[in-house]
Amino acid sequence: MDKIIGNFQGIDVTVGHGLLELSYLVAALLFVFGLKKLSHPDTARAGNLWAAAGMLLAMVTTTFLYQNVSGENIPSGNLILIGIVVAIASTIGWVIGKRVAMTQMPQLVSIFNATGGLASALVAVLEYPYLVAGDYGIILVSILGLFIGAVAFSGSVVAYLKLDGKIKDLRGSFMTYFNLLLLVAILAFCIWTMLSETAPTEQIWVIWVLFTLSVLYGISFVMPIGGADMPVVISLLNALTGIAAAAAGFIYGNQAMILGGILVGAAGMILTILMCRAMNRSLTNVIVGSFGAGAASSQEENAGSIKEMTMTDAAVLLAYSNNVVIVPGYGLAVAQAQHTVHELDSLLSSRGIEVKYAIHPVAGRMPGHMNVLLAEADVPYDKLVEMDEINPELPHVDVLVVIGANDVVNPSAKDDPGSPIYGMPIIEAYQAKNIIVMKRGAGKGYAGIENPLFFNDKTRMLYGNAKDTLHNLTSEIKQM
Amino acid sequence: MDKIIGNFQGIDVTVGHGLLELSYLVAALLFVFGLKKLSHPDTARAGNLWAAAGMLLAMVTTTFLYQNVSGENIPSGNLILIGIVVAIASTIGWVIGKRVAMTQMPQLVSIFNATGGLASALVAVLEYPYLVAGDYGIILVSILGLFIGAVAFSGSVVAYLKLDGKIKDLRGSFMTYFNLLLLVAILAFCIWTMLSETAPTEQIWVIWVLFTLSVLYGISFVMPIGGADMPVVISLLNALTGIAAAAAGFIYGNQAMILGGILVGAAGMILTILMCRAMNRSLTNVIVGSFGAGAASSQEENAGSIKEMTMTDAAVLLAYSNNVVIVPGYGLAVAQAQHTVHELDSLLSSRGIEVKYAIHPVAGRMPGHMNVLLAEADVPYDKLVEMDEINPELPHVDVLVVIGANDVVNPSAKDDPGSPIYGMPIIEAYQAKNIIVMKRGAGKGYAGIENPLFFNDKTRMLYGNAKDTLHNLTSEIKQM
Amino acid sequence: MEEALHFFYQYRDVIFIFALAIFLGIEVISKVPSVLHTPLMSGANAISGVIVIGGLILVGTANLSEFSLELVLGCLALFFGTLNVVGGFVITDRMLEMFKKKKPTK
Amino acid sequence: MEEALHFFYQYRDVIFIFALAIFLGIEVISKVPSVLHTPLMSGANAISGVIVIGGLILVGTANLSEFSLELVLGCLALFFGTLNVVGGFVITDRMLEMFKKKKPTK
Ligand SMILES: NC(=O)c1ccc[n+]([C@@H]2O[C@H](COP(=O)([O-])OP(=O)(O)OC[C@H]3O[C@@H](n4cnc5c(N)ncnc54)[C@H](OP(=O)(O)O)[C@@H]3O)[C@@H](O)[C@H]2O)c1
Ligand SMILES: NC(=O)c1ccc[n+]([C@@H]2O[C@H](COP(=O)([O-])OP(=O)(O)OC[C@H]3O[C@@H](n4cnc5c(N)ncnc54)[C@H](OP(=O)(O)O)[C@@H]3O)[C@@H](O)[C@H]2O)c1
Repeated sequence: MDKIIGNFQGIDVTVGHGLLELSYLVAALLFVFGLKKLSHPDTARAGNLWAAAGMLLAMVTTTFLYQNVSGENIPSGNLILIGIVVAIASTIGWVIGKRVAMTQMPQLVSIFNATGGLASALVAVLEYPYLVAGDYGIILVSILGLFIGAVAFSGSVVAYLKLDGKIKDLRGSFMTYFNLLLLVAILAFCIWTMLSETAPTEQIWVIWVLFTLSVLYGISFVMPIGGADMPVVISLLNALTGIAAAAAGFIYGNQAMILGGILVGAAGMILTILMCRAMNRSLTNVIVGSFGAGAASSQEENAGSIKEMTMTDAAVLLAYSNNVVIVPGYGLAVAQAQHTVHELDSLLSSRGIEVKYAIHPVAGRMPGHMNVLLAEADVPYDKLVEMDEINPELPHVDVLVVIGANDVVNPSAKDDPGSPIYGMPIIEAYQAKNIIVMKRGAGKGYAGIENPLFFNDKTRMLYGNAKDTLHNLTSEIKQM
Repeated sequence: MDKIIGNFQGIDVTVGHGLLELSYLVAALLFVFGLKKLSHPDTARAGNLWAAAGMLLAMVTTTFLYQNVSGENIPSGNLILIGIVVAIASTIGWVIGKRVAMTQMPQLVSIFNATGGLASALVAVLEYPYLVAGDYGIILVSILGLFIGAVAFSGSVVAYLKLDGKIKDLRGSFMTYFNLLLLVAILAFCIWTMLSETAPTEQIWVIWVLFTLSVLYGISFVMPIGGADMPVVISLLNALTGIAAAAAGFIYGNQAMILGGILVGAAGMILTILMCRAMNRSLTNVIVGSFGAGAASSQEENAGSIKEMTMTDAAVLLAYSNNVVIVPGYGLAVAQAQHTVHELDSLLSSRGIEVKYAIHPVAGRMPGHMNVLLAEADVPYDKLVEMDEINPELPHVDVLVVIGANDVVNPSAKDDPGSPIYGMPIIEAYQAKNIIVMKRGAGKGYAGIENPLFFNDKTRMLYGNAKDTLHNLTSEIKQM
Repeated sequence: MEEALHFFYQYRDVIFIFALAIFLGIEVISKVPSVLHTPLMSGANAISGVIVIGGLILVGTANLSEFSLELVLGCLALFFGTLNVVGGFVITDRMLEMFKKKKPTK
Repeated sequence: MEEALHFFYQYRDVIFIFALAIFLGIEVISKVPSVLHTPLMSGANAISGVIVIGGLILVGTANLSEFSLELVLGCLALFFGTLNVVGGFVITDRMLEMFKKKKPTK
């Protein structure tokens, strides 16, 4: 490994150097392949493993082949320390990853993103004193890396707390001004740092001030954004973490870090935009968080009234229908009623009734939320039908059961140009012959608006927690 | 421009250096953007211009900012020479590009590809003496560049001659052996060169031997491939030219050349494969050129006989139909009957008959051949319907007119598993109510096989050169 | 401006790699179906944990003979980076497993 | 092997750019409709004329004080390279013009 194979720019190149760089190249290409495969349903799982293999390779070769400027490998004492830290972190990461309930996924992703951002910021902090004064380009890159990493860190923590319902939104125009002020302060500070002739070594405090300001900005940036917009925000912060890692890669001249980071940065940005588009909103709209604010105004009085129905009536209606479509929504996730709905579905199917689920792409609070939820309850994949496919069939459906969904079946999106969700594609529930809606009460959906579907003549309500309602309904049908 | 702005690896870096590299980066990115846009119909033309802009930029900055090792710009004498050569070449290129008939496009592309390959090979030849002995990597890259460039050059020339019908195919298994032998000889020679300790300067003859052998190989590689397969071969040779340019870029450390070259190399390979797939063949199959060899064997005797029809009958049939579909093929291009067919089409349309063209993706001898041909005759774009779209409509078509097409309407592709074109998607002409076929005689199509469609009970033949036939038919209808 | 130009000249290869990677990232992702958004986000998140290499280098070159803030922070960076990587890949795999095992039934 | 490794080490950035460019080329092209095959081939052909830069450098650094084979060959390389570039872009544009002007009618 230490055999010298040549000289490059005045430094002896050993076999170890060559192999290390080669492994970084391979790792980087594995990231590209992995991400590519991750974006097709059939190969997604393999793609994840490819990317993981790339990461493992880069970690192992760094540990055993890295040489410091004097050409020494990592000493055994440090190797042991590395081993301990990595072992502990891996165990914790593994256990958390395996144990946490599927429904907590968005929270988990945001927590892991926070750790990545923090690690990037710490690396930038620690490398800062070694930078050469006057090497403006590199200083700029590392300051940027620090800022972005720290924002990704604190922003992700706030996102996590919001998703978990631990903190509420903090709205108001003063937040906008505060954010702007903070950003200007950070910028001014950066420029001052760059221009001051003092070497980075002699003003380490600078980096800590910057770190603190950046963490603060991360918090105040995410604070005013609506809790339900967190998936989009996490995707954005995820892109930031990638960019921060790439900045660190720039400083180390490390190809795997650069490519991995930038790839995630670019992909994350695109993903953020795609997610916004699927909800028919713009990114600025999400960040400024104006959604739902002026909503009530455009609402007309709804003609008709809300009509309840008894459990027995619902049971009879379902039991004597030919085909049933279930529209699950966020409420199903809240009630954790995925297993109960599967029970109802099996019962109906066993009676020869055709049961399908209509899956809206942004039902729930993260893309694919319903797929994950129902998959957890072992609902067969072929019963899940996508919005575009099921819509034309709906006029022939005997009973459509809305379970904890609201916005995704709101007809205003189609016919009320004043509605804040106007233009969003929906599941056209109102076309079915009979509609049963399960919800707890008069609660509104994510967009905070009224839903004319509930006032429809064909609609009957079944109030109560979705899990209980479904349970009772199932028993009722069984007794028939 | 000559202001020194820093030092990098022991060399003074001037403003000119920086700007030159920046321009290469921009040019390379323009190539990527351009290629991306070129692959979507709506943006294709803009994409071509973007790529051209990148090329112009790189050429201008190289001319005015390039510095030799002693930091001197290109002297004015050389600038004048460059100006003269570029001016002459540009004028010739421009005039040829503008003047040559649309139908000669494949020939033209192959000629231009030959010039690119030759330029690459010449650059490699001229740079070879300056390489450092023992620098195996670089020597290997330049030898490869030379080989690939020379093959692309002579191969493209042969392809051009074949397309133009100037030379015939040279088949036989001895060609395969000869090619193999030549390849082994080249390989052995390369290895010998690499291992010999003599500096490149002292054995310039080596590079000339290699050049000659490579040119020879290019000829013998393309020689046995069927003339009609030339579009695929040109695409392959085009990829090779790109790789040769990239190899030269490697030697100069020039990003624009590397990226441009590799991009073309990768895209060219993919394009070659896509073209093969559109014809339902494999690349090896094309190269080995076995197509059509054992074709006759699988043919059964065709039930039924070929029935001719008079011009008057054809005129009546067309004039009293409601809708007509025209299937153009290679024969239309041979007869240069695109304007005549447009006349017939206008005449019929003016009588209230709906006329459409069914475009098979590989009708003719290059992809998009029919589109280009008919576009030249100003046939409106919306009358051209793609194969997949028109097939379901064919059973309702009154008269289908096959003009010089053969393989693309051959039903054996669907129902005769023994046929060499079995599996290729076709325009299902046999489904139409009446079929008129225009061809000169008993000639076969590109695949060299019989066509059961001509024996179909619903089919009537109109023999003769397509242009004359169409002309007579038009006059006949006018007189009615 | 000259500073910037010199910086560009010095790091032109790396900057070029940056540019290509951005393109590639956009190209690769731009046609992903909506159900895959969440797993993809999570997988990308795991890849962004590549910063762990920085942590490895920091701890690997740290001076162990005395206890320092630098050492602690380095270990933290390594710790959090590893957490991101391992946790990220594990949960992505779990999410995708759900899709996978149902597929054949289709 | 060691030679190869040293070569790789020296040129790792460029090799990396190679690898990314291959990916990008494949990604960008892989979904092109069949009608565009010929214009695309022709456009790519024009881009491959980028070798003209090599020709420019050769002629630009050639010694003009004496007539040499090198000079002639250099001029030929520049000539053919330019021919490829100019001719290539011109015919590509002509081909695409045909598609373009018909589009709005649709
Ligand atoms: N999927 C994503 O990626 C994503 C990300 C961010 C935002 N969004 C947005 O989220 C919304 C999703 O629409 P959605 O229709 O799924 O949900 P929704 O519009 O948020 O409505 C949820 C409904 O469930 C009911 N509910 C809550 N808990 C319940 C329980 N325990 N039992 C029964 N019902 C319960 C609520 O009414 P009660 O309170 O009366 O029970 C409410 O009407 C869309 O506006 C979408 O744009 C989606
Ligand atoms: N498009 C591409 O990219 C490409 C590239 C390479 C190969 N190919 C292959 O080329 C074939 C294309 O099929 P195709 O149906 O267009 O053509 P084809 O199968 O080659 O048939 C051409 C027909 O036109 C007739 N013809 C020739 N000159 C004529 C004239 N002056 N007037 C009237 N008729 C004339 C010939 O019969 P007579 O001699 O009796 O007149 C022949 O039957 C496919 O097999 C395809 O795979 C296509």
